[in-house]
Amino acid sequence: MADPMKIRANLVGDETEVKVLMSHEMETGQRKDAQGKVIPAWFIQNVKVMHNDKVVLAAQWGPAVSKNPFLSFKFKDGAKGDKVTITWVDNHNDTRTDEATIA
Amino acid sequence: MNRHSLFRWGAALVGAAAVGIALHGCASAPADDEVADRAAAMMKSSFKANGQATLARLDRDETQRLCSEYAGRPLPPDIAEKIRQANLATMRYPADGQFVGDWKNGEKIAQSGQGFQYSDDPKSAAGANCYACHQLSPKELSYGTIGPSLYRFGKLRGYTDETRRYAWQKIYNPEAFSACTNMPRFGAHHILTEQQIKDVVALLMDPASPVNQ
Amino acid sequence: MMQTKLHRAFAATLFASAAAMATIGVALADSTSDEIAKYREALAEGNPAELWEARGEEMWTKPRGSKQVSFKRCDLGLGPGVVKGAYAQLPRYFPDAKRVMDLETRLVHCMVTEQGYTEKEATKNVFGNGSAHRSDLEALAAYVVSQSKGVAMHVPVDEPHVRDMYRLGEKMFYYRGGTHDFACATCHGDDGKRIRLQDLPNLTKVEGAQKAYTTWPAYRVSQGEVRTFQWRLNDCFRQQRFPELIFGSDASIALTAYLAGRANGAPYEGPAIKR
Amino acid sequence: MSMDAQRRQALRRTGALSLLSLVSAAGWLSPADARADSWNKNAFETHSLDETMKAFGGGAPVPSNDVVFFSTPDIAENGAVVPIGITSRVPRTESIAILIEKNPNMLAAVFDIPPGTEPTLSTRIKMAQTSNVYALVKADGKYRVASKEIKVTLGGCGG
Repeated sequence: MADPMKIRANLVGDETEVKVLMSHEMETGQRKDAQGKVIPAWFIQNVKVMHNDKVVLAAQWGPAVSKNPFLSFKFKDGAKGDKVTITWVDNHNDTRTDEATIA
Repeated sequence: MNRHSLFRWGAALVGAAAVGIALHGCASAPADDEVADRAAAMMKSSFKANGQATLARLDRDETQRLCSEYAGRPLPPDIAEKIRQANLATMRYPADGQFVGDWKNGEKIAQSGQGFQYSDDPKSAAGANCYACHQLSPKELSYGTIGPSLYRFGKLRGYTDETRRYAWQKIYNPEAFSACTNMPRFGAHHILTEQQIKDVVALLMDPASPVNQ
Repeated sequence: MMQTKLHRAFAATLFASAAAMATIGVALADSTSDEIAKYREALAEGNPAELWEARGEEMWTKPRGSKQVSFKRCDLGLGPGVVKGAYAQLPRYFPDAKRVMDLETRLVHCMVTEQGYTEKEATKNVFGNGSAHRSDLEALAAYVVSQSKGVAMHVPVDEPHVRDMYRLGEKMFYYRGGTHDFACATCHGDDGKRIRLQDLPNLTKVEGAQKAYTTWPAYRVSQGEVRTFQWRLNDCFRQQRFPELIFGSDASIALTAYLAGRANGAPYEGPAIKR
Repeated sequence: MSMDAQRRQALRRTGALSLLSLVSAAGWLSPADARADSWNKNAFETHSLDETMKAFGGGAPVPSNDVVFFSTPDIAENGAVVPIGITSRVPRTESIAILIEKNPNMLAAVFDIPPGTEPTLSTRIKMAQTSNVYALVKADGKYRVASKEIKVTLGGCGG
């Protein structure tokens, strides 16, 4: 199973700043191994960020997003103690959901 | 020499003096030579052969031994001269007397850092990685500063036989000019082939080379 | 003799014109280094080394090995299980092993003596390669070093065993060999130099050693892995065209003792994020 | 044929899938709904801005000073990780996409920006070589674009 994400959600003024690091190979499908065999593509395709029950960001990614992806953005109406939940799904249909509390 | 490099030389001398004080500051410390010998023996047992990089790579020739010994402090003039003479004796020249090859190939050699590492295929050609230490073509922003800029090498010095010969020699065995230089002995140590050295000379000396634009 | 003198006189004039040209080189380089600084600043905003730290922390507390014990009895020099500030005082001499050890060799020692791993098991994957071959040691190291953030380096260089290793490490630093005549000092013995666009710390000076040593281990973006100081030395020697430095060997610890000792006084700042 | 597979095929047949419909397709209710079939395969296999716009079902984007790169260096020390920050000052921004001209596939990422989320984000992408990078913004159904060149350099000992 995939490793947990590292999520930070901090209230800055009236906005919640979310920073997340995900553990993923993000293999492009363009690289070859030592034997010259193509390493198959393996990458996160969808990311969804929820604040309580509301989607605050939805993303589609290609394999050009860097290994161990980083993402940072801000949304309004968050309050200290609220939950921010992040889910990713990769092209192997592997998925991971983690949450953080707004601080 | 400009002010900038004078300053650097000054700093290097101060640094060397500081190392000297540190070494002699401790009265009970073992003699320097003894530490050096033990370090060399320790290295032999701390490395393992991997592919083309065998343990023989740890064996030093006289130049390497002297340059290790005098590193971090001023090189005595007689030792420097000894090193230069020994390396001058290794100098070989192209069989056909032609120093200049193909600059385009020279540029590729100057860009490549491959060769002689245990991770490299011993069958593929080695590069010289000139850009790691020198500025050459202004198009390449990613260049190092361990060595001087070679931008407009030929244009500044003139496209003469003497300069072509100098460029060849400097690549073949730079220890023949400046003892304990940081630059590898690309010819004397068979890192580059005769043709490859000609191609790098062309990168420096061909008026059409991007280096001379 | 005549020939040499001629060479030298000629070389001197060539060098003078090269120095004149260097001014142009410097101007070009300034905007490049500004942009590289911007690049590094943007990277510092999020360091994937945190993912390794989290995994390492879990491993530190979980029962492991055939004896199913955690690292709670592993003594990194400050007492059993003490992690806080431990990295800032390594390498040090450990009487129980009768050896000067750095963090990585000490972790292996604990895995073998406390947890029941064989030496071979404990060192089978010291440098990880992707999620299929990830290294427990790199994760453990990332966690342990993260607990020394802000702690001033204080390697016990006056302790006789460490002092001896320090002096041997210093000699190694200047040891020129191999096909390319490289020593550590070739690239790390002068101020203000860079290889390609990467600044080269002058490790012969305290400031240089401090800046370099306190930022390892680091997440290397070129590899997508956290790399330890053992890896840093191993890969430097590969590029020096030397044979392969053996993990945890005396030479690796001597050189680490030299560089860590020179970094004394500076706050530890790793794990960093690097190219 | 499963529902998912049918839907994928339907998406493929329509070809020109608008970003708007994607946003609704991406309107998951729970994490379990975050399925990969809301991934615009056509758009991620394009090789030019024209093709990408076609896959998005949009017209040619208009260059705009209201789409701004921030914390995005002109030179990347390593192409494997290139930091990209994009902010849109275009009112009612619905989505932000990152495109890299000289990558094997042009589209790197698309972010849907619901109301209440600031149209500002930063992430990191891979670049195969020095290239133009586009920040593509959709607002009120129209596309705007900004571009900048990022140089990818060789580093270290080169081996």
